[in-house]
This record gives sequence, structure tokens and C-alpha cells, in this order.
Amino acid sequence: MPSSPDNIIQIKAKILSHKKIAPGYFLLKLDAPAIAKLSLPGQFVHLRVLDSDIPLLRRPFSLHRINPDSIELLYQLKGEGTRILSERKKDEMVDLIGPLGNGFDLTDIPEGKNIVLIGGGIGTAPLVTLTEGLLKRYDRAKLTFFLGARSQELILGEGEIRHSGIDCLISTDDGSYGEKGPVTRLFEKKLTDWKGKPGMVFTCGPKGMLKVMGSLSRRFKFPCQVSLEENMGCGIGVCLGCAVRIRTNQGRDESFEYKRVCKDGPVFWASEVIFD
Amino acid sequence: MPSSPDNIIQIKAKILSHKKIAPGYFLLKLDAPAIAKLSLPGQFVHLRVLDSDIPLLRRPFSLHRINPDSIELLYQLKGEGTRILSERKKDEMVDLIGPLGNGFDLTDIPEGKNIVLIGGGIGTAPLVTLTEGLLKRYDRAKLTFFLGARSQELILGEGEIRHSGIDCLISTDDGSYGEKGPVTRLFEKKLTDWKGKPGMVFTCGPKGMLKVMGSLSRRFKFPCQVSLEENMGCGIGVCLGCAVRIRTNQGRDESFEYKRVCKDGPVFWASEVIFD
Amino acid sequence: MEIKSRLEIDFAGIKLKNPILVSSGTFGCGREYAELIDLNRLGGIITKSITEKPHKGNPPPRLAEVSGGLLNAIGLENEGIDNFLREKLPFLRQFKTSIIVNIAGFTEDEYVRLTARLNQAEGIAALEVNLSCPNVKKGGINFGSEPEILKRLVKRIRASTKLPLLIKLSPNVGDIVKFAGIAAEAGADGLSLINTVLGLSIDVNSFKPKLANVTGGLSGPAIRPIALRMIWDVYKRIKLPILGSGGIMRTEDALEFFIAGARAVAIGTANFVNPRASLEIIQGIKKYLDKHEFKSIKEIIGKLKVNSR
Amino acid sequence: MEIKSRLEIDFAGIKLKNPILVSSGTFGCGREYAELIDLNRLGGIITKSITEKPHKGNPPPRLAEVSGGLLNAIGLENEGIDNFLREKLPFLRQFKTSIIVNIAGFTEDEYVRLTARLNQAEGIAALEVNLSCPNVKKGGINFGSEPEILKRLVKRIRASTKLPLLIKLSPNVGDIVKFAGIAAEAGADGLSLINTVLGLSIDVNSFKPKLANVTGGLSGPAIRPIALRMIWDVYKRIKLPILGSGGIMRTEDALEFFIAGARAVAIGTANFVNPRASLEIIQGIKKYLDKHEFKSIKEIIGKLKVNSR
Ligand SMILES: Cc1cc2nc3c(=O)[nH]c(=O)nc-3n(C[C@H](O)[C@H](O)[C@H](O)COP(=O)(O)OP(=O)(O)OC[C@H]3O[C@@H](n4cnc5c(N)ncnc54)[C@H](O)[C@@H]3O)c2cc1C
Ligand SMILES: Cc1cc2nc3c(=O)[nH]c(=O)nc-3n(C[C@H](O)[C@H](O)[C@H](O)COP(=O)(O)OP(=O)(O)OC[C@H]3O[C@@H](n4cnc5c(N)ncnc54)[C@H](O)[C@@H]3O)c2cc1C
Ligand SMILES: Cc1cc2nc3c(=O)[nH]c(=O)nc-3n(C[C@H](O)[C@H](O)[C@H](O)COP(=O)(O)O)c2cc1C
Ligand SMILES: Cc1cc2nc3c(=O)[nH]c(=O)nc-3n(C[C@H](O)[C@H](O)[C@H](O)COP(=O)(O)O)c2cc1C
Ligand code: FES
Ligand code: FES
Repeated sequence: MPSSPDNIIQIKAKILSHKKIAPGYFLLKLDAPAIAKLSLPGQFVHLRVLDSDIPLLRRPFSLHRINPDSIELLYQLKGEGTRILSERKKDEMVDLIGPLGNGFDLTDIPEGKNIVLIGGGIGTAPLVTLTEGLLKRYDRAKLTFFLGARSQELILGEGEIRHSGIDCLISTDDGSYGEKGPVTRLFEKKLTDWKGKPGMVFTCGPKGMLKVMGSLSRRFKFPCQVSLEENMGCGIGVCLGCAVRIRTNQGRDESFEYKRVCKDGPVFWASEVIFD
Repeated sequence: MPSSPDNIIQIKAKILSHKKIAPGYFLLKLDAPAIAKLSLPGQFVHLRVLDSDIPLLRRPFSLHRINPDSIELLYQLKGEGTRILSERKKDEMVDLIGPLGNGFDLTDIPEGKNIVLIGGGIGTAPLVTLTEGLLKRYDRAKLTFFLGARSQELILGEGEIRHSGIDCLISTDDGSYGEKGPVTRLFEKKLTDWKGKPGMVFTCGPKGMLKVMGSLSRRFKFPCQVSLEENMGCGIGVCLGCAVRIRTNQGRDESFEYKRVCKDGPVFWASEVIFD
Repeated sequence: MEIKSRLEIDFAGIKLKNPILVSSGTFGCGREYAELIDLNRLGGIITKSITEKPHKGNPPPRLAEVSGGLLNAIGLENEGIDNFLREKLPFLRQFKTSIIVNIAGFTEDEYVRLTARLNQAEGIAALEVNLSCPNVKKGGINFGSEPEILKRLVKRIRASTKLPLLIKLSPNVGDIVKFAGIAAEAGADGLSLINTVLGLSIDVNSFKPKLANVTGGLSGPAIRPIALRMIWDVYKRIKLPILGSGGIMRTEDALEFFIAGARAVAIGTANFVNPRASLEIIQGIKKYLDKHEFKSIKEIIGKLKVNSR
Repeated sequence: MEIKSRLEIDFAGIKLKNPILVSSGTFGCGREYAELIDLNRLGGIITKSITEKPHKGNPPPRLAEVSGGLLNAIGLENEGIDNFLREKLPFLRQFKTSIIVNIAGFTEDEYVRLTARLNQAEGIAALEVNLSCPNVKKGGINFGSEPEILKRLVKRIRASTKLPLLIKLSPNVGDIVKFAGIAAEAGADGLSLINTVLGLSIDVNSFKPKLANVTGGLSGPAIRPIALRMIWDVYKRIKLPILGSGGIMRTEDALEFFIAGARAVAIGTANFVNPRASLEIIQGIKKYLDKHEFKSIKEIIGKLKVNSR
């Protein structure tokens, strides 16, 4: 994985727009040209939802879209922090640190092979801006986007993906849209349909899903990048609070080291992550 | 002093209007018919500025106006609690307990004597609704309202008071309006001008001012009611957190007992309060 | 009734209709809150600390708000045991809830005499012994943080009453388990954990402490993780039921305490913030038990999973 | 320069350009924050605790947010003294700020050996000895809360270095003054107060503790009143300069610490919330001194008014 660029800044960004796009999902657009300029797909920002002691910590959010002068975050209501964030209004300022983390590795994708993106629920957030990056370099016909969610109204970004001409396959847990079942099962099915193994898989979503992707990637031996989440303190690599277990010794034994999601990640090779 | 009525309620009240009326001063109108019905001038409500752990405690505010279906609070920005309150918007709900405290004592005012109201700064807040009560029973010619503040733009309620036909005397610390100096000095001057002593003085304002009023009331032997403030926990009399020293033994010696501002007050006889 | 029995619990020999009580010093003797909520629905009411003689308490200011917490130094203001027995207790007795009387003394003998007086009274479910008021220092003795004194005092109180005896410990100690163990050995029926944590707050413009007493006791959400840690430590090692408190504001907080090992919980500062907090927590716990299909609150007590990884 | 000299202070033998430092474990070894702020403006940087060998630390999750606070159980993850001397220290040395190296050991000998190694190094202003990491238990020994061990260990470290020695005490004790006194007698030059307070937080749906280590250390605004109380108690009785920390988020908080008796302060958790916090506090204090016409920060240290009523 590439290491995180050192160039990070702290700014106050004005909210350009803020809207609910699905039940419990919000799209936040921030006036942040300086951060936008530095950002890569897969990186994230650390955002202070309010200037208050509660919630105390910043909240990390992936870059959902990197525009020339602005960035967009797609987030899901989860607890108090995101609830308070969701009440912030257009023209108000939020304090941001970014861009943070390594971002996806686009350097080593074999020509001519399938490139797969798999987003589970809010995990779609960082993949959208990645698609844009990939389209600049690869044939759209080679890209396949798998979208999974609990049910139809929580499928995010479909319109946009289809609009860019990428094949989009959908599954929902309740079967209200697309295949019924986990998106990893749909992917596994396709995997056996396809002639060759994918040249690269990018994935983000709930832990359970990433764990399955880790196994699949080891079993079928395709390269798979996962964007991980872990509770964060600093977000920039000093507190060692966001540790995840990463296999060492090429995964040949149980040995591992701790890596920082915020600085060594958030993107890791799925096959190397030890999921609990 | 009358004791606090037992009838208190906890409600969620809708904000009917909320506006800045002077630099750092806000007028908050709440849809609270049930509380309005029970309220007396000099009582207060205990208001939760936000449903959050910070600020933790409620904030006490005097009833500035008691309307048939609503109550109005006049408050000054002070710290975090009032800052957060000032950001609450029309149609939002706030949690209220009230009406609390004893209220002013209107039972024992000798006929024919002057009735004086003295408001220092935000201390004017509880006196306005009191004026309305007094006008129902006493000749407006007998009422005099002293208004004091740091400077002209912080003089509150003058229009309204004059409108109701009450004599209104003004002083400011910086002399930008009315007399220059503390309002208590203006009052003292008038006191010697008047033929008789006032039949009753009602006052509310900063501690220093109330202390002066305490001395004046003992020196010139006129009855004077002060509305006190003290940090509050419960606001209803259980925590004993809002204690003030009240002279016992008719003030003949140093003896005192602690009384609760929230339950035994907030209105006390100025002559009985031991100010630090 | 099915719902009722899921919350019923016996605690240190008291039959509680539900395990949600209100804390000493935050509910007076019930009269004021009776205007706002139905006391009959509470699991129990713990009275303000009662001393033998009326006690004036500390000079004001007695309260200061801090980040996520409240500092108090009331100083045990109360009208004394006579007044309590004459006026407060008869009022409390009207309600269908367990009345726990909290006692505090300035000498060991005073605790014993208070106990003797309360033995005579009717309608008391248990005694809670406040050994840990951080805001009153008579010759510097803090009964709750001197092992020898604690042991002797609890033994003496134990010997003088058949009422269930809850010992409220000070959290301002290094090893809470040690003190809990002493109280257990000396005959306590239950432990109250935790009282307030010593704190200080300063007005940087006047250079004065925000409390006239200088230091005070910290309560509220700020101390919740501290309380939970102490309760869990004690639960693991000491076989006495624990009445948990410290920053419980809402249902989730109360659940944390049960999972950490509290057999009942007391709501303190939250009463000031939301007088309905205790009732809302009772309802919230019922819903939680429903959702997780637990038959009784007992099923979650002390069930913290610690070796699951 | 006039402004500068008002904040200059000597602290336990270190000449600090200003009394605002950043706390151990919350600033790494400076590299990352150097991207965001000018380290030259800090009074000092206290490194993450360094152990002799590289140390892996605790399993995740290692952090949990609580009301007004942060629970952490990092478990002393660090790359060991060799790596520190080779890579971290040379980087830190570039900056015009006082570098204080925080050391932690699993045995007494390890502390002494670490000290010996650091004696050799250049550019170190002082050592801070972490005796109180609440998240690592080797055979249950907590060097900071056993009087005898504390005394012996501080004496041994004292004997092995001429560097100014700050002892960072555990707040998880009953009588902090006692431990402060022991450290003073054993030869400490200054005291660091306070480290994190032991806490626990629980996920009520999974029944798991929010930290894999079960308990962790509470930092942030929630512990501020506790820190202030301990600092004031120690300040009154122990004649050692105090480096105060615990929940300092903004200028006013830092001022409270000075008034309570801290001679310098360290900013910890606030760095995560606002990397500019320390610089903003330096500015804020200058403004405060201006406003109140103090010639030096020294004029406010320990100036809490306690008998004014
Ligand atoms: C690198 C990274 C990128 C992320 N990108 C997105 C995104 O694009 N959109 C989105 O909706 N969410 C994203 N998340 C998750 C998001 O940070 C959490 O949902 C959010 O912090 C929850 O805060 P809360 O106060 O609402 O929830 P609470 O559960 O109340 O939060 C309590 C504490 O736990 C932390 N926390 C809770 N869940 C998570 C989590 N999944 N990851 C990290 N910390 C967590 C919070 O930050 C907070 O400190 C990302 C997380 C990481 C680490
Ligand atoms: C009976 C009563 C009636 C009041 N009526 C009014 C009114 O009509 N208009 C108005 O503007 N103010 C009134 N006050 C004062 C008002 O309650 C405080 O200004 C307010 O609580 C400040 O909160 P804060 O968070 O903005 O300030 P902060 O200073 O940050 O508050 C910190 C803590 O101190 C308490 N506190 C601070 N100042 C006071 C004070 N003067 N009295 C009581 N507690 C205080 C706060 O409640 C809070 O707990 C009244 C106070 C009392 C006791
Ligand atoms: C204002 C106040 C007064 C208190 N008085 C007493 C008391 O008299 N006796 C006692 O044992 N505990 C007293 N306490 C402690 C509480 O009973 C409780 O143990 C503590 O506040 C922690 O719980 P909380 O955080 O829910 O408030 C008092 C607490 C507060 C806030
Ligand atoms: C994530 C984290 C890691 C810490 N690591 C250390 C450490 O390695 N050594 C140490 O002495 N203190 C450590 N501390 C304690 C801090 O140095 C500081 O004493 C404490 O956090 C209180 O200050 P605060 O509330 O400003 O954070 C750590 C604190 C945090 C939050
Ligand atoms: S969040 Fe601090 S190191 Fe990753
Ligand atoms: S505020 Fe609790 S008794 Fe007055």
C-alpha cells in the first residue's frame, strides 16, 4: 500500500449544501479547495461536528466526491455525533483535518483484467470518487460495481454509477431490490461465472462483509483492497488508538503486527487483515 | 414572604418567537398555557437549553411576561448555556419546569404610598410582568420605575413602561442615557425628595446593587423585596444547592439561617439577606 | 403481572418492585418531586443524609457546573433525625416504594445512635450509611477511607440493627475492592457505589474556587466510567449486591451499570436535569428486556463479556 | 522580547520558553503534528512513553468516547528505545522546544536501564517517568501506587541520572499527597499530575466492554475537576513544581491549572480535538496576562483565594 502523504491541513470549511438523500443518509458538501486539491480516492477527513466538549472527538468520513473546489461526504446517522452533524446548516462552518490516510492503490492493476468495486451500505461512500479515478485510466467495460444494502431505499449511488456506464449489480438483504442476500454472495457467484480472476477488487462496508472478502481473496487469490474503520482519536497517526491486526510473515502463520487505520490505512490488502 | 405554591409541572414548550432585542439580550416566547395559568410575577422557570449532557444543568429564568397562553423570558447572554439557548429556533421545543419559587409579595402594600420598582440590567426582566399585576390594583401615579444599565442600548423595557403610563427614571453607568451612575444612587436621591417613604420597593439586578438596596432599606426603613440569584441544581427545593444567608432573630445579631433561593425565594426581604 | 415481575428483584434483603431508585441528596425526602412524578412507580427512594442534630451545611456557592458534571458541597444540610421521623418519614410512608434512609454522622457514636432511633421507626426498608461525604471534614476524619475505622464502624452499626445495611463507599480511594471487602466482612448487606468524586473548579477572573467550600463532590456523566470500573472490580471479587450510581442519565447508562454488576441502580444528578429520568429509565429497561427477550433484569447483571476475543 | 519573557519559566531545572507543553502519548514524537503546527512555538514536547524493547500494545478497540471524555487502553505500544534514539530523537532535536522523554518499564531495572541510555543522548531537557500507566498489568504491579516501590524506584532512577526528573503519578490512589511526598523525598525534581483515571464503558447490546482491554484510562474534560483538586492538594503541601494536565481544552482551563498551583501545563486529549489547541492556549494566556496586567505567568501560580469569605 502507498504510505499516507504528509501534506495535511486543518481548515474551517463552509457548508455548501447538506441534504438527506435516503432514510438516515446525508450528503454534505464542503467548501474546501485546499483539501480537495490534495485528496486521493480512499482518503478521509476528520471532522469536528460541533465546537463543544460533547461529542469530544472528531469523526472520520471518507471522501465521497473530490471536486475541484469542494469535497462531498456521504454519511449515515449512527450515534450522537452524526445526529448533531446532521443538524448543521448550510453556510455554517465545520472544522476539518485532511486529507488523511493512504487512499486506494491504483498503481498495480494488471491491464485487461476485470476491476471490481463492492460497496456494502454506507461503504459505497469512498468508492464513488474512486470510480471517477479509475475511469480516467481504464475501459469502463472492465469495471463492475456491486452494490449491497439492507433494502432498496438504502442502495446508494446507483444512478450515478449507471450513468457513468459502469455495470452495476445489486443485492439487498431483504430482496426488495436486485438479488436477495449479501452482496458478497452475489459477487462470489459472478466470480465463478467470469473467465479470469479480477485484476483488482476495491471494497468497503460492514466488518462482516469485509471479513468475507478477506476469505474470498485468499481462497480465490485475487488482489482485494479494503477500506477499514476503527475508532479514532487523533486521526493522524500519533495516538495509536486505531490499531488493526495485519498479518506478517506473508500470512503463513498467526503472526501479526498492529497498523494504524488512520495512517497506515484506511486501505489495506484484504488478505492481510485479521478480522476478529 | 408567601411560600412557593406546590403546583409545578414539567412540559415541552414550543418556541413561538425568539429574537435579539439588544446587544446580548434575547426575548424568548414559549407556548406554555399550563404554566402561564399557574404563574405569578416573580416566579421563574427552569429550562433545559438542549437535550445534551453539556450543559448538564437547567437554567433558571424569571417570568418576564405572563400571557394567557404563553410566557416570555428575557435573558442575557452569559456563558455556554445562554449561548446555546440563543441558537434555538422558532418551532423547536424546550423542556421547562415551572412555575417555580414564591413570587413577589403583593399582599401587604399600604394604600396611598409610593410603589417603586428598580431594575438593574437584566434585573428588569421579572419586574415587567409585576408592573402589570400592580396596575390592576394600584393607581399608576403611585408607581415609579427606575431603570439602570451600563449604557443606553442596554436599557430594557423603557418603551413598554412609559407606554403603560408609569413614571420611568433612568440612569446609566456611562451616562450615555439618563443620569450617570448607579441606579441606586438615582433612587436614593429621589428617596430624599419624596415626602414619605415608599410603601413597597421591588428590585432585581446584580448582587452589588441588591446589597446597596439592602442597606438602604435598613437605613431608611422601607420595605424592599429583592429577587435573588444563586446557582441551582434542582430548582424545586430538594438539593439545597441554592442556599443564601437570611438573618434570623430580626437581624439583631449575626445569626442567620440558610434559605433556598428556588423554593423559599427567589424573592426575599432585602433587609434580611446577608450579602457576601 | 408479567411485566412487573421482570423488574422485581430482591436486593440485600429488600424486595424492590424494580431496581431503579433515586439517590441520596438528589431527591430530598420526596415531597418536592411528588409534584412532578408518581413516586409509587419508583423502585425506592433514598433520603437525603440525616444527621442526629439539625445541620446548617456549607456557605454558598454550593454548586458549580463543570463539563458533563456537577460539583457540589452542600455539607450535609438537614433538619436532623427528630424532624425526619416527625415530618419526613410519615410523608414518605404513604408511597408504595421502598424507603431507604441514608444516615451520616460526625462521630462513630452518632451513627450508632441514629441507627437505634431508626430501628424504632416504621416503614423503613433499609439503611444506607454515608461514610463518604467528601464535603464535611471534622478533624479530617473520613470514615470511609480509613480501613480500621470503616471496619469498626460498620461492625458497630451492624450490631445495632436488623435492618438491611447498605454501605456507601467513597470512590476517593486507591483500591475500592479492599474497602468493599472490609464492609462485607463487617456485616454489610449491600454496597452503594459510588458517591461523588472529589473535585475543584476555579473562576479564573476572581481567583476564587467556584465553591465556597473550595472542593466538592463531582457527580453526573463525567464520573460514569469511573463508577462502572469500580462496580465491575467490586462485583468480581466481593459477594455483596451492589447499588450502582454515578452519572446515570438514561436507559443505556443504567444498563451499563447492571451489566457491570449492579443489582440495582440509583439516579442522582439526572433528577435535576430531568425529573422524569427515573421513570423513563424504568420504561426503557422494560423495552430493552423485551427486545432482547430477557425474562428478568437478573439475566443481565454482571454479564460483561470479558474473554470473548 | 517582552511578550516572550512573560511566559518564560524555569520548571524543575528546565528553562521553558513558555509553560504550555504537550502530553505524553497524545503527540507521538512530534512528526505528525509538525505537519499541522509549528512545534517551535511549544513550551515543550513530552514523548510517547518509551520502553526498552519494542512493545506491541493492546488489542483493538483501544479507544472509546464517553461523556466529555476519552477512554484509552493503548498499552504502551512503541518501538523501543533503540528506534527512539535512532529516529525519533534526532527529528525532535531540530525544534526549538524542550524535549521531555517519557519512559515506562515493566520492571524496576528496565527504568534504570532506560535512564542510563538516555543519559548518553543529546537534546533531552528532562525525563518524565510514567509510573502509572493504567493499561498494562505485569503481575499486577503498578509502580505508582505502592508507596514502597515508588520510593525505591524513584531513588534508583534519581541515582542514575542528572537530568531533571519528573514523576508522573497515578490519580487512582486515595491520598495523592502521600505519593507526591514520597516522590519528592526520593529525589524527584517535579511532578506530573495527573495521568488518566481508570474507567470502564460497556456496549449494552453486545455486552462487551468498549475496550478490548476491558478498562482504560479516562482523559479529557471529564477529569478536569479531579486533576485540579489533586494539583491543589499537592501544591499546598509538597514543594515541587507541578506539571498539570487533565482535560485542558482551552485557555480558561489552563488558567485554572496555574491558579491551582501548576507551574506548567500539558495539553493531551485536546490535541486530537484541535491540533492548534496548545498554540491557541499560549496566545490566550498572553491576552489574559495583558488584560489583568500581570507581568508574568508566575504571578498567578497557586494563587487560588481560599479564605476570602
Ligand atoms: C476511515 C473512516 C472512514 C469513514 N467514512 C465514513 C463515511 O464515509 N460515511 C459514514 O457514514 N461513516 C464513515 N465512517 C464511520 C463514521 O466515522 C462513524 O459512523 C461515526 O464516527 C459515528 O459517529 P457517531 O457519533 O454518530 O456514532 P457513535 O456510535 O455514537 O460514536 C461513538 C464513538 O465511536 C466512534 N465510531 C463509531 N462508529 C465508528 C466507525 N464505524 N468507525 C470509526 N469510528 C466509529 C465515533 O467516532 C465516536 O468516537 C468512517 C470511519 C472511518 C474510520
Ligand atoms: C431565580 C433566577 C431567575 C433568573 N432570571 C433571569 C432572567 O430573567 N434573565 C436572565 O438573563 N438571567 C436570569 N437569571 C440568571 C441566569 O440563570 C443565568 O444567567 C444563566 O443560568 C447563565 O447560564 P450560562 O450557561 O449562560 O452561564 P455560565 O456562567 O456558563 O453558567 C455556569 C453555571 O452557573 C450558573 N449561573 C451562572 N450565572 C448565574 C446566575 N446569575 N444565577 C443562577 N445561576 C447562574 C448557570 O446556571 C450554570 O449552571 C436568573 C437566575 C435565577 C436564579
Ligand atoms: C447535590 C447533591 C447532594 C448529595 N447529597 C448526598 C447526601 O446527602 N448523602 C449521600 O450519601 N450522597 C449524596 N450525594 C451523592 C449522590 O447520592 C450520588 O451518590 C452521586 O451524586 C453520584 O450519582 P449521580 O452522578 O447520579 O448524581 C449528593 C449528590 C448531589 C449531586
Ligand atoms: C491516547 C492516549 C495515550 C496516552 N499515552 C500515554 C503514555 O504513553 N504515557 C503517559 O505517561 N501518559 C499517556 N497518556 C496520558 C496523557 O499524557 C495525559 O496525562 C492524560 O491524557 C490527561 O490529560 P488530558 O485529559 O489532557 O488528555 C495518554 C493519554 C491518551 C489519551
Ligand atoms: S487515530 Fe490516532 S493513530 Fe490513528
Ligand atoms: S436549586 Fe435545588 S434546592 Fe434550590
